[in-house]
Amino acid sequence: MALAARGIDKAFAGVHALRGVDFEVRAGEVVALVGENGAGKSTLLQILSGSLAADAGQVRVDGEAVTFRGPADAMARGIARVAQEPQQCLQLSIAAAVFLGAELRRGWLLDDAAMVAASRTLLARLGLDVDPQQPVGSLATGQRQLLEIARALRAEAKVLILDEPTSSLTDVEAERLFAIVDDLRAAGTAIVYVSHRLGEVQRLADRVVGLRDGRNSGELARDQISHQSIVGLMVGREFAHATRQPRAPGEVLLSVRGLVTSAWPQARVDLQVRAGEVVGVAGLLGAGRSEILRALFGVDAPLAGTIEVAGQPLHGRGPAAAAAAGLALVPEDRQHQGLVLGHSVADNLSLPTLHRRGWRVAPQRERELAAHWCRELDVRAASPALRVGSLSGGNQQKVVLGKWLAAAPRVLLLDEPTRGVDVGARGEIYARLDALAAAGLAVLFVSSELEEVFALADRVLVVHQGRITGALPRDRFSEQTIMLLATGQSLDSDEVPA
Amino acid sequence: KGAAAARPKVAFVSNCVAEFWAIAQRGAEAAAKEQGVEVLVKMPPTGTAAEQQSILEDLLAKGVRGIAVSPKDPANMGGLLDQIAARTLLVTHDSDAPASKRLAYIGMRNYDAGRLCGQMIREALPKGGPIVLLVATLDQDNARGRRQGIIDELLGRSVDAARFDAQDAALSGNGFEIRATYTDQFDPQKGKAVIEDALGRWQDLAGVVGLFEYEPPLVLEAVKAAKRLDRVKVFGFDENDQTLQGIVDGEVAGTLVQNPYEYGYQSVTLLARLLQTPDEAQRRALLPAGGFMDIPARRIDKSNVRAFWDDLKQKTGRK
Amino acid sequence: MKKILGIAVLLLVVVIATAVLSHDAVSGTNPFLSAYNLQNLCKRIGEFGILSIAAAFVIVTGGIDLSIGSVVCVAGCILPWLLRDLGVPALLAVPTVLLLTAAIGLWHGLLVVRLRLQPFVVTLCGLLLYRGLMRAFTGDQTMGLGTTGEGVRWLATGTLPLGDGFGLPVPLLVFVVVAALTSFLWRRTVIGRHLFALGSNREAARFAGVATDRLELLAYVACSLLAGLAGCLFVLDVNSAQASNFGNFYELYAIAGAVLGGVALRGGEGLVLGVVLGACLMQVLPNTINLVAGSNQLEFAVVGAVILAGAAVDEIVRRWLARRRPGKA
Amino acid sequence: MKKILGIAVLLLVVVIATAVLSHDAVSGTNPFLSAYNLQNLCKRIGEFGILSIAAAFVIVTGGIDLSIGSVVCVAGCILPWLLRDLGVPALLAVPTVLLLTAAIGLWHGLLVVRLRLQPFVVTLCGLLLYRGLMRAFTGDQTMGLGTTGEGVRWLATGTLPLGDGFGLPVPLLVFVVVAALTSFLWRRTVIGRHLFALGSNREAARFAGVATDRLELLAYVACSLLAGLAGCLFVLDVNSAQASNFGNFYELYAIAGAVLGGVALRGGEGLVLGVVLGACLMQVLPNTINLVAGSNQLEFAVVGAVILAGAAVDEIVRRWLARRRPGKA
Ligand SMILES: Nc1ncnc2c1ncn2[C@@H]1O[C@H](COP(=O)(O)OP(=O)(O)OP(=O)(O)O)[C@@H](O)[C@H]1O
Ligand SMILES: Nc1ncnc2c1ncn2[C@@H]1O[C@H](COP(=O)(O)OP(=O)(O)OP(=O)(O)O)[C@@H](O)[C@H]1O
Ligand SMILES: [Mg+2]
Ligand SMILES: [Mg+2]
Repeated sequence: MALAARGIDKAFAGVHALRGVDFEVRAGEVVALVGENGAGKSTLLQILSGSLAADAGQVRVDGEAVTFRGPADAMARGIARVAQEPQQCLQLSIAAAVFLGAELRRGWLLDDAAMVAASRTLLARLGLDVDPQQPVGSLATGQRQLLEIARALRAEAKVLILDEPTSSLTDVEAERLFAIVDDLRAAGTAIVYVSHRLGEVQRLADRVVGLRDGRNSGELARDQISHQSIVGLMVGREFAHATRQPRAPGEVLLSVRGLVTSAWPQARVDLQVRAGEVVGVAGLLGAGRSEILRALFGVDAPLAGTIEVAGQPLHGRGPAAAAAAGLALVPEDRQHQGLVLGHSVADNLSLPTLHRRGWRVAPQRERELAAHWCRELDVRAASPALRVGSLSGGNQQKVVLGKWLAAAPRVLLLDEPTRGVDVGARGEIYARLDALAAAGLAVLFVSSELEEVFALADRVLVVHQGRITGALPRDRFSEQTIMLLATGQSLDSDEVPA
Repeated sequence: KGAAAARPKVAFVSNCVAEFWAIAQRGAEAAAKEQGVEVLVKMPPTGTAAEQQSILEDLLAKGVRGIAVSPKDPANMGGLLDQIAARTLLVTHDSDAPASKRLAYIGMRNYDAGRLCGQMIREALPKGGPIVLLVATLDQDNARGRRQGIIDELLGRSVDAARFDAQDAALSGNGFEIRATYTDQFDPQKGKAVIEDALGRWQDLAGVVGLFEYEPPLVLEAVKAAKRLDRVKVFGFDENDQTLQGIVDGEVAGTLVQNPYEYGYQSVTLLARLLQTPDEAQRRALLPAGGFMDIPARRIDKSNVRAFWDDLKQKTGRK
Repeated sequence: MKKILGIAVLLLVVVIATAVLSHDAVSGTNPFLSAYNLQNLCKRIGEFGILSIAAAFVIVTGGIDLSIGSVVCVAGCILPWLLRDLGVPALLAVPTVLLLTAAIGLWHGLLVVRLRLQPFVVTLCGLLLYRGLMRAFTGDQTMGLGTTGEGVRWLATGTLPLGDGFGLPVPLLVFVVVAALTSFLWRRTVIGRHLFALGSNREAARFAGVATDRLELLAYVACSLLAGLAGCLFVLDVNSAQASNFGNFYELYAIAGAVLGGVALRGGEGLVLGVVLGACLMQVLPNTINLVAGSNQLEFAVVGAVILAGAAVDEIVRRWLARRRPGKA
Repeated sequence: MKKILGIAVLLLVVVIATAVLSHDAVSGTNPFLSAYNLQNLCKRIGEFGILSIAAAFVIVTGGIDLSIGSVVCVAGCILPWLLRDLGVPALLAVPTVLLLTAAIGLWHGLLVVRLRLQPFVVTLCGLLLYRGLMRAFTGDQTMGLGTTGEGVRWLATGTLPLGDGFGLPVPLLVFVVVAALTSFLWRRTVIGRHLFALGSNREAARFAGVATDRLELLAYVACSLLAGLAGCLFVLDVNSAQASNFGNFYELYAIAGAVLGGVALRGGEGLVLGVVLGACLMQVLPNTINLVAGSNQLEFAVVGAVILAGAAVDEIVRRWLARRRPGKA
């Protein structure tokens, strides 16, 4: 037995996150840990990897009881973790970051050349083609997630803990990761895997362990694993799939002509989104999907192009002007861009709409707003007065969504809107977006999960190297077509204009 | 421009930035004009020995023909002063460095000025009483000399310029008691604050002395605000307008003035004339006897304040 | 509130200690508690308190203003010049100075917001620049009102009599008004909320449609404006400003007061009440020393030691509390 | 490298301008380029450069040390006391002072690392505390070696003759050695890599198993130790230290030198070469003013303005470059 935990208890101020949880993983086994947002998965993994001390309970490595005083202790025992919200040294070079804490050296000296070469190989294995001498800060969110995985692989750990490693990855990168996980399993590594993409769990897991409200909720052996059984483990009940509401696109709400972003100065972007239309944007990691949304919302000044909202050109620069014009952006990086982590859930929810009710803050209205959206989106927080940073990843994501839904925008831009959100809540979000679209909202969303694109979109735009290489109506959705377009190959048949 | 470049350059260096030195600058510039030399006036912005050293080194690099300096720390700056003396003409003013190779010292003796101030206090307070002293800092020779002069005179001690009483030493005798010496580190707000606090602490204070130019007005303000002008006498050093006005109005008992204008004027005149005199023997004759040109401190009180003030205004061109 | 408990207790301890230590058993009087002393103390708290609020305005945005002392110097040199040398009436002169210092703040803000220069660099240069300019401007002469301007000096030296020989110093009243307005702005208005969001996470605030640039500008303007106001009070109080050292180091006192009062240097955190307490402590300590000790030689050492001890005790108590009241709902 | 291009160009411009402006057409001499002046300049660069490296050590960890000037004061007061008053031999006295200042750094580090106090607060208190203690310790008397200690003063005033009347001042050599060692430590060793990781993101470094506490301690010790070393050189050079002002404001010069040289205040970024250039600029500017202007009244103003202009131009150029050479092919 590689790693085992018995009776783990952990309480935070106001929240009892884990109550007597047992968990174990053996060498050469992939165990998936599933549970709703806030069930305690990340907390458990943090305890297993020495980043957090348990209040009670015991952790054993290879049968031997251990007490970790810090992540370094766990690492020394061969336990490596890819965190759900990785902390990274943005100023370090990629190679330095990959080898941080385990630098290659020649005598007293750092062996930078070796580290660059080794990290280049590692990253290539994950399909990340970047110069390892560049700073980490130059990477996009998904690329940073790959870097984190590379770090864990570099450690050649006996126990590899992956906490939602694919939440910002597209299917292509995810598939590469699965192949690597298969290899590691074959080589005898114990792997703990957390994901809200249940397809991945089915694909990878030898065993599924469920957590519900901080308690063990059961276990599934390889042959018991199915979508239904996993969901049952998580929520203990079955929920119906929302049916798409029929709707007819109305006037053009968002119209973009000749948009040029600074990351892709050679590419021109033209697109339109109508009222009542949900448009998905697909593409490979780093294709420039986020860049387009950022430029539309005025976060990065575009080099050229016009943006019209409901026929009116966007006046002024910056997100404040865009928000005033009725745009809203749910960014992909909730920790840095989506939330003021140190402020309360309520403050975060009201931030974009605060100024609409005059120059004074109205605490009563704020409380009502917070209560409303916490309920609507099923945010699992003991109170809206809690620091949003203390919420679990998925619940944080719901707050980011909620604060912009509360703003009642005309055009909603979403970048990975359900990143880390559990299946149940995800279904409800889909249903809500569907209803909003039916009521005349225009939605443009980026998603790395094709499943999500297929579930939501009326139309898909595929992006490759900053360019829109194709637009597919709902009846032409297919994985192959999108992959072709996403890798820059043209379709044989006639293209549908954006 | 060409003529200016051709005129020999001499430098006048102070030990800090102060109004006092602004007056000295006037004197130095007046003398430079008369003597046909160019004078560079330099003041160490935060008044440290290190700054003064940089300034002196840069002046040497610049090739000035003579330097008049008020050495920040005469006891320890001997090496630098000798280095300067070896390269150019060197005189000291305001504060002397007798052990160095300087040609002359132009100024007064602070200890003597302190004793003069002490006499003035004794006359104003024949029965003695508790006294508080306010000084910018105690780590300058002039500050120490003045303070010690006052203390020694009040306590009726013998003349000994080398004596030093610690800042918080209990000092009394001869009817006088030195309750405290406060420093304000050149911050007027702090200066006023400590005197306010002293007035609050001791109801029986008989006199307060401000030893630096900007301090007597602060003391006056504080005493006035406490409505104790009738019981607390104010004494001071130097010729701040408000100090002088206070003497005119009978609110300040008196002040001891140095003559910064003369410091500047005499220093530059001496340097210029040395430069213009090629003959070694004649040069020596220009130097004051014993290397000390006494610009004595003067006591200004109600009797002579008008005449002094008018003269000062005329010299400095101020209204 | 927990944040300012430590400083409140520390202040109380110092005040009680001073009252006890300064008690004169012989005459039975207590210099510290005398109306005269309290009045002086209140005046200084008012003057320096405004500076601490000024500093806090920029600190809550995650910036810093090292030029506060030099802006005090600007106000201290320009106001007497306007009043005495130009004969501008006081009602015009004070607003002119405030306008000038606000312009300085605007300039800082523009450099920070538009050019994205580091606040530390911008205001460090300001520290050097304005003092240097004032030295040239005044020709190193001491600036003061002389014996003129008795009227306007009421702003700094006047009191509102409360009977019993005690009067509320005008600077304290000004400070109370400034503090109350600031507290209202921070806690009750959208601007305040946005200011704190910006200080906690500028990127997230921008993504939420907050006009971060304009707010940051506002913070720098408010800071310099208040520093200018305090500068006016200082020079009207002491009636003597020498460009080379007027207001020297005041930025550090101001920042210390704010930080002592629980304003976090990383931004996004702070209570006006805490700043008020911090400013009080910074002024009570020297008063203590002057009333108790034989000289004020150890003043800096004592202030430094007490602040440090305060911060340390605060931290230790907070940890102890956290350990005693763990998790459970 | 791009980071330090701006400062390098600025330094070059100032040096050339000074050489041209200070040229004396009548005598045909050039005071700026004279061996005597260059020697003095190099000496000051050496002394202040060590301070900037000291400041940089803490800044790259994301901290700040405001007590540098006061630590200089401690060294400046204690060294003469050991040498002159106690008669300790120089070979023992200098290491003793360094040990003492290193202990101060350790104390700072422990407060920051163990108690998690803000570096700004800890070192601000240090600034007040150590200077205050030194004032009491020296009784406000000036400390110096008088005419003794000629031997040990060679460390600060000595030169290694290079011929042509020019000698390399020993402080410059000390600085070069310190800079080379620091550069080696930062760029070539694991300690340096971890130091920068810690400054970049302390949590990330900790999760990666970096001994962040020990490293942060090390940075504070290195900072105060180097400040102590510079303090020794300063006092041996000017041979006179007044506790009330020796080293006053030097922390700001030191930090300005480091920041000018591209060390980012948020931590995790910096090149020793940049710090060296920054320190050079900070010393050349006053020299320029002394050699070119008739008075040094505007010294601070010019230094402030040039640093600001430098930072602004640097930023503008960097943006312009970024626009010309955009992201992807
Ligand atoms: N540092 C913290 N302080 C306070 N509460 C915390 C902290 N970290 C986690 N929690 C709480 O513990 C509970 C479990 O959180 P955890 O992050 O383990 O959930 P999770 O299962 O990983 O959820 P998700 O799927 O959303 O990532 C949540 O209620 C969360 O609010
Ligand atoms: N802040 C940034 N600084 C520098 N380069 C960036 C930054 N953000 C993105 N990029 C670059 O722009 C490219 C496009 O990134 P973008 O985030 O738009 O891609 P994406 O398709 O949304 O991928 P992801 O799913 O990883 O976010 C990336 O390859 C990245 O290198
Ligand atoms: Mg989680
Ligand atoms: Mg993206």
